[in-house]
Amino acid sequence: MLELSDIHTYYDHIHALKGVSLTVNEGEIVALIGGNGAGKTTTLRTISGMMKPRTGSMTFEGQTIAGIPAHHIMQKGISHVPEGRRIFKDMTVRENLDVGAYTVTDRALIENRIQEGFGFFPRLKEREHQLGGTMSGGEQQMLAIARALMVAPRLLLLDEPSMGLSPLFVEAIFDIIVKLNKERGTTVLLVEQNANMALQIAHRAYVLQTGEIKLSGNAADIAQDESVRKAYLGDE
Amino acid sequence: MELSTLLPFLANVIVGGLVLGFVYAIIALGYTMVYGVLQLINFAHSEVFITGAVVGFEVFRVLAPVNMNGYLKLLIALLAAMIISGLLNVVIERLAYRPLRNAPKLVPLITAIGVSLILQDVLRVIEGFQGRFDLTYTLPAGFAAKFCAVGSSCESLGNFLRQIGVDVQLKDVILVVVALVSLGVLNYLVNRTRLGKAIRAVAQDRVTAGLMGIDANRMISATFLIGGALGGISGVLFGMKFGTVNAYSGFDPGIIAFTAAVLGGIGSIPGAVLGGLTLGVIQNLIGVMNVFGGALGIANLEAIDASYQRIGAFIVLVLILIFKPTGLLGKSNVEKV
Amino acid sequence: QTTIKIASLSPLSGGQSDLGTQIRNGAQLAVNEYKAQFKKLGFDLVLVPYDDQADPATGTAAARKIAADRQILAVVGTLNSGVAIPASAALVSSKVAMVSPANTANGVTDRGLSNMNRIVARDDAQGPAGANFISGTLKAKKAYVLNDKTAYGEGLAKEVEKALKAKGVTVTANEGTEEKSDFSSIVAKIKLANPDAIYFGGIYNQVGVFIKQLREAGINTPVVGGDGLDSGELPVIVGEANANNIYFTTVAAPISALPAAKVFATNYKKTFNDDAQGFGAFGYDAAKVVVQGVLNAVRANGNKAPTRAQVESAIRKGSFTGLLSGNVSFNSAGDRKAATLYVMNVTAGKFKLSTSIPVKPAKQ
Amino acid sequence: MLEVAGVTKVFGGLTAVNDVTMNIPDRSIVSVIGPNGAGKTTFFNMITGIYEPTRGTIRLDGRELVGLRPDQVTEAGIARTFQNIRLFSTMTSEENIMVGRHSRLKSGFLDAVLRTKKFHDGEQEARDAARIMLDFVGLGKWRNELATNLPYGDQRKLEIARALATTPKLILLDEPAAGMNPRETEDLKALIRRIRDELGVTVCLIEHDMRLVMTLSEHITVLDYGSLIAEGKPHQVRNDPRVMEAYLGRGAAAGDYGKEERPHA
Amino acid sequence: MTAATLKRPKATGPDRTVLLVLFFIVTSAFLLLSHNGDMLQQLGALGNALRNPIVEALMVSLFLANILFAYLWRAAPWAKALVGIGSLLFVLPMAGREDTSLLDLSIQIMIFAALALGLNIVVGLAGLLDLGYVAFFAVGAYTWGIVGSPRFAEILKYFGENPGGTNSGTLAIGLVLTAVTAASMVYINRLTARTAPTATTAWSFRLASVGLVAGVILTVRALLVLLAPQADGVAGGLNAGFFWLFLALSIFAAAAVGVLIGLPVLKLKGDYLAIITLGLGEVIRVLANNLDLYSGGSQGITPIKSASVPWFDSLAGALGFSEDQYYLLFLYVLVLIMIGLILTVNIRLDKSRIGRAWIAIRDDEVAAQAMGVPLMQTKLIAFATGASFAGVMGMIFAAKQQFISPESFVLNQSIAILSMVILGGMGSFPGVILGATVVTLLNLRILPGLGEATANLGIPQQVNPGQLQRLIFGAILVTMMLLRPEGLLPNRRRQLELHHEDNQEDESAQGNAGALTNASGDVYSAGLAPVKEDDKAGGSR
Ligand SMILES: Nc1ncnc2c1ncn2[C@@H]1O[C@H](COP(=O)(O)OP(=O)(O)OP(=O)(O)O)[C@@H](O)[C@H]1O
Ligand SMILES: Nc1ncnc2c1ncn2[C@@H]1O[C@H](COP(=O)(O)OP(=O)(O)OP(=O)(O)O)[C@@H](O)[C@H]1O
Ligand SMILES: CC(C)C[C@H](N)C(=O)O
Ligand SMILES: [Mg+2]
Ligand SMILES: [Mg+2]
Repeated sequence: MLELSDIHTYYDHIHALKGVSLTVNEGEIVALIGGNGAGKTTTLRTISGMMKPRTGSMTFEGQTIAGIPAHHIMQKGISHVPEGRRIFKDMTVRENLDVGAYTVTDRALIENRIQEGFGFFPRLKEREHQLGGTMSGGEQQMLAIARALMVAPRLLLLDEPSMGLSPLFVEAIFDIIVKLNKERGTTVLLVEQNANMALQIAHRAYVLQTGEIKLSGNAADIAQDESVRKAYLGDE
Repeated sequence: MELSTLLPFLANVIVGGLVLGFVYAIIALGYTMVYGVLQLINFAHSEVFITGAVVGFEVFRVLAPVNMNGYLKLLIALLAAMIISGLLNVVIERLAYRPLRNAPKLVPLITAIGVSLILQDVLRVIEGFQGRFDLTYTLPAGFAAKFCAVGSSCESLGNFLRQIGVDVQLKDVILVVVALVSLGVLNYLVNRTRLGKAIRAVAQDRVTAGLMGIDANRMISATFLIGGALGGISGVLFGMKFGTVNAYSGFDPGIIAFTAAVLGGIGSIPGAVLGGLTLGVIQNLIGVMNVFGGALGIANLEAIDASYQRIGAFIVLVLILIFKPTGLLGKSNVEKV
Repeated sequence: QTTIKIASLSPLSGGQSDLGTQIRNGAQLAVNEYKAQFKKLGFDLVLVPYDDQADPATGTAAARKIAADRQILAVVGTLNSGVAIPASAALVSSKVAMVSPANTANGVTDRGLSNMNRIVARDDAQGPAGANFISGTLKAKKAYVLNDKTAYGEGLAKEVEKALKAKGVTVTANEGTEEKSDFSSIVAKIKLANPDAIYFGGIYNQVGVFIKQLREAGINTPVVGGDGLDSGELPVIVGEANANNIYFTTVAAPISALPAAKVFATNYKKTFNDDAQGFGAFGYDAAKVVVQGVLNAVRANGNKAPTRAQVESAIRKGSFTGLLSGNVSFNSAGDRKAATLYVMNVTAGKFKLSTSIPVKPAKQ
Repeated sequence: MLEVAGVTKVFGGLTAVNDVTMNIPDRSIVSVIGPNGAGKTTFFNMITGIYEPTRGTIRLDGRELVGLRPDQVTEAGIARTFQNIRLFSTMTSEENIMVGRHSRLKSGFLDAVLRTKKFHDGEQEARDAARIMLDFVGLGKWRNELATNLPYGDQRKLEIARALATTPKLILLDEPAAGMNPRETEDLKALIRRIRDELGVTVCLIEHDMRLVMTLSEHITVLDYGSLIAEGKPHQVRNDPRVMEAYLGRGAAAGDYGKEERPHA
Repeated sequence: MTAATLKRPKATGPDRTVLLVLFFIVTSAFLLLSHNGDMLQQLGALGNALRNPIVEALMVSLFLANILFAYLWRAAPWAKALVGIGSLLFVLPMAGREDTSLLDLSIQIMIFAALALGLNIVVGLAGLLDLGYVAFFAVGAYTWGIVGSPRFAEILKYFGENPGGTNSGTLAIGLVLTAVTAASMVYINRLTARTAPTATTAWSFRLASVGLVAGVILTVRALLVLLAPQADGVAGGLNAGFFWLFLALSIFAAAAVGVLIGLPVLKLKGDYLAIITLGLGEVIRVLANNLDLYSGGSQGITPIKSASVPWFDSLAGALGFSEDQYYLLFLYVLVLIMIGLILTVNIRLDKSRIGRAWIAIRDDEVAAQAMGVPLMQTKLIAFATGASFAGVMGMIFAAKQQFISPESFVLNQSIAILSMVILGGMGSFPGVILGATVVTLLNLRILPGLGEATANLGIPQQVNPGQLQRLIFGAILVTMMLLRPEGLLPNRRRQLELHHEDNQEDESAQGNAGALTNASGDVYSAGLAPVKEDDKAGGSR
């Protein structure tokens, strides 16, 4: 479904991705793990078109998407929950969801999905008319996820969805991911610091280190890998 | 002085201020739209709007000998001005602001000033080739007449106005109507349509808007188109109301209109309108302070004459902003830390 | 061939460039007229226009540049008294004579500079003339005075106010306004005050808009002004139908009244593809004074290029003829000895000479 | 040391913090936990003067803090970090920390213009402090790098270093471990201990990472819907049914948090 | 460290000592030549070519470029010193002796450079957009303009005729009131620095400030009345010896006005601040236009004295200057010294606790405050410092022009100064000076020169460059900003930031903006101030 090969991305002179190649197959949950500054966020940004790779090729369902503007990529069915949530601060919760459904034109469908989002995160319903910017960190995270689901994406890019969420919600989030994947067949590329849980729900995983893929394989295998356990899972 | 003369006087001053306020309001909307999406004080808007005035002038001039309904002429003038000012604004954005999207905020401010200077001379040269500097509108017959004059079909309304001492011309009424209609349309566009929502999303976070499938550049162009079209309308209204414009006459009303936008809460559409009306009325009231000073026998008030009109408005602005730091209708934009 | 330069100093860009350009163009025509004559004497006469943007600081800077170019012997300018005052001060030490086609403010010559001259009347003549007209011809008992808050307009309005009061006319107000478009509050006040006459010290494109709104509000009170109103654009702005009952004092005879002026107007139109206006004629006259002054100095110097000092005194001492506005000679302060003030009357958009008043500066 | 009594914060109709009372003893490490939107950050904002409490008092060593501006609170001895990192983006790491020294430097306008001894001493002191703090949090190599160029986790540490540079008595950390992997969280844990042990600074933190909270805290306060629902030692809180229900969720009962270490209490 | 980031760009490339000196000699020679009327007369055709205004403007520009190159190029220190000192202290004054317009131009450039440096503190460092900056310039100009001209005698006369019950007792009351209120303000300030401000402290502070203003007014009034009998003695204005006193006073007056204006408005954010300063700038201009007694209203004030420094005059005389040029040369030297001082103050402040605090609040107000930076105080210092530079330059401007009127202090001037700052490179001192030089050169020399040179070429007047100065200037402004958005000599900080963001942009121009960096604290964003009572920020009362 998604295929990156030899992608190089830069921030000014900082060479953030040094030839990343990875594949995400239809219906999979793929975890991308790695330490701080490894380039996980950059990878997702490159895929969704927030950043342009300097070299390398990138295809989604066979069509090349490298260098295409973000709004076109999104219209192909890729949704991105960005790092830092990036809620529209001066819009209410409902308006945020509405904008999330910009490419959907059917009012009834939009309303349906909003209700669905409220179902996932009841707190959002309570705060339907609160400004996004005044929501607490965790509440914003919920909103960001619900917003990305408004278009019923075929590929969902999640950048640390559990960040800032309370333990109860961390579990809920992972449940939702699994549910989406199982019931709707949504493909997920998941970046997580909470690698333990990520590897539990993922089918496959990649380990990124200073801009390069260091390891890839079955999630279960990766979870057992000695170096991974030491470096990312906090095992002594 | 008696109340019976002072009251109609006051009514006139306020009505005059309101009409003026509507002109400011529509100019202010052009600033506010652009500010809302790029946080840029579009200094070139004063020339975009004067371009509208020039277009209006040309339309009326060319159509003057044509025997045609005056309202139709006005409509043509408005449409032409909207199109030309709108497109001009889009082109300005494309050439002078878009390449600087990622530069510090003040950089496009300077190019805006540059564009403003360029346009001033360009307009002057264009009209100069025809030997014109001050452009005086030739309005359709009757526009300058009293509204609902004695003998007209709406005489009774006119009588009522005359009774309370309010003295308006047909063109003032037209102006207010056109302004209100434009406001209504704009409000619908921004608050009720997908386009409006997308523009607001782009205004807050271009990148994330892109992730939502919104083409930020198109939305920004659309905003400039709308803002420019409003500028075109305001230009024609301005020319129609005051009769004469030249290439340089956008600066002053531009500054005041931007002030109005700020007073109302910059970025807010109802705010711009409220700000425009407030400034219009306050300006006029300050302009007649000396009359009240005379009537009440307060010497210090008497010294405040029309030369204080403009700074009076600024002082009111200062006072209002001290108590409402984000303007009359500005969101209090509480930042969550 | 030695080059002799005459400079013009007036606003060529910005909101007053319309008037400033008239001065420059008028001066250009005068220079063109004399080119041949100078050529015969072995001189190349050229006009170098300088732009003061109607701003005193820019004007001073330009004046210093003029001072530095030794080929420039004299200056025609400026438009604005506010610029003339500092500019002439910057030129006085290098003895570059200035002949102003437009500056009426008293302060322009009151400082007694040896280089500053003007061919227009002073505001302390123009003001009383306007006041006389108001109290005498218009028989007004109550007048409303307005000004544009510039050195010129306010200075003139003050003179008018003083003269009106001396004549026992009630002056309801002397009010300043920088507003250029909306006069609704002032119109309302005038309606309330109901004066017999209005005086506005200002320039036509502001005053015109004011009169238009005044008339549209149904107030037909006579409006009187100064030389700032002397422009064919005035009735256009006011609207022909409304352009009634307007009077202004000016120092140049109306173009239509003089055959010479007619030629000038055609020439102007031909050369610049634009209509000549009052200040064009003034610029022409002022330049003529300068050029004749230079010519006199050349002759006195045995047909050799004169010094600036020679030109300065030739201008101050000489008497000049063949001008559109009559003959010119200056008193010791640089004021025109015998100027004529014309009172013009605008009726149905047409200018008509109402009266002409000979004026003499206090000093001779 | 810090005594918070009955603080309440109302936003429009919403009571974000409701009558919370809490004492932080000197040289302790305490935590505030609670579900998303419970009012934890708001609580911090009130202590540091960013919001003014609707009701209640806040005292630091007996001195009333309510009504002070944030900079005065800092001067009084409370420093903080932010949930969403807020570094000075056009400054280097070192400069960021030097700003932290602001309230401790006394050289004024004239000192700066005249380059008095006081000024030079102050600058030297600030630079030294910056170096010490950078080394303390292990960011020495980033000294001359623009703050925005640092990886996320390091930015969090830089924020801590900047806060420490104000020589606080108490430091408030808002989700310091967010965005860190378990390995990095371990390092952070050590850092926080050193802040208390080596610098003698009292620490109060908000965190959702229960491993960190349970192993580090000497005392935990739990908020839910703005109200205090439980407090006490980690094991008490962990086993409080209300906390489990509102916050920890199913997994918590199994007690898989803080297995490795017991808080030394 | 701060110093490191602000060091001038490392001069790289080959050593250009020889080139520099050569360039200096050649341009100096041309400058001296092209401004010497006598020589030009003798040179015939070459003289005429050199006299061409464009050529002349070019000569001046190239000559000034000397100083820029001396700054930028890698060259021996002695060469740099030679070029710097030689240009500024020798060649320029000598050329100016022949052509005072050069002195005038140089003074004007430096006045604008100082103004730009002052505005740079406010806008570039502290991130406060001030569109009314010219007001402080006006305050300085009028401070001296009023007392250093016949205006002063007029004012004294007026007060002599209208004492209105003022006597020496009033002076005493005024002085006491001033002292008491000032002291209590200091005291309250001290108090609230330690404890929470209460309604009482807030109101008593306000009361005290009103008292202070009243006290100052009373004192000044009393002084004027008491001095009234001396009116005849100062018919032409105060003795020029007071120039120095007023040089100091103009600094304080402008700074005080800065604080007065700043106190109520500095709470506002971003463009709210911009428009309110714009308004207050207009207020000051209109007041100058209306308070005829003090300011001469629209007629302005003239003639204004300059300082008289006998030994300097004799020095100037010895150097061959004519008497009427003495004051220009004097002001030239004075402004040179001033700009040196201002630059030093700037650099020193920037590399200090205060400079860091400015940049901190520009980057993120909330975080800065949380780090112990008092917002109001820090902003006020920026405002007052910027204002004081403008004040002193206003005074020099008044002395140079010998005439001031409200027209010189219009909004457009503020905008022009802002464009100098940004064109040169916000936050960069050499950049800002260069920006001021370029804009002033363009406006006073190059564009007018273009107009003059083309005046007689038969170009239709509508498109004659002389009348298209705005267009040309605007086009240059736009082009330069598009080509170098970071400014001509960018601040390293800014440059890093900008390039940083630049590179993230995918070239399809799909907006991804600087928003990618967590630039949460953009100073120019619209207001963030809490308004509702219940979410008032702690510091707001
Ligand atoms: N906005 C930026 N500007 C400059 N460099 C950046 C920026 N964002 C990230 N980088 C750099 O790019 C590299 C990769 O960063 P990235 O954010 O992709 O890492 P990450 O794996 O998501 O880390 P984290 O776990 O901290 O989120 C890092 O070295 C980082 O310093
Ligand atoms: N300025 C504000 N205006 C309105 N509501 C606010 C404001 N600030 C916070 N809130 C609300 O108050 C509640 C408490 O917010 P707070 O940020 O303190 O939560 P938190 O405990 O820090 O949550 P999290 O763990 O998700 O960061 C939230 O529901 C939030 O939406
Ligand atoms: C009418 C104006 C354009 C000129 C005026 N007479 C002056 O002295 O300034
Ligand atoms: Mg990341
Ligand atoms: Mg929080």
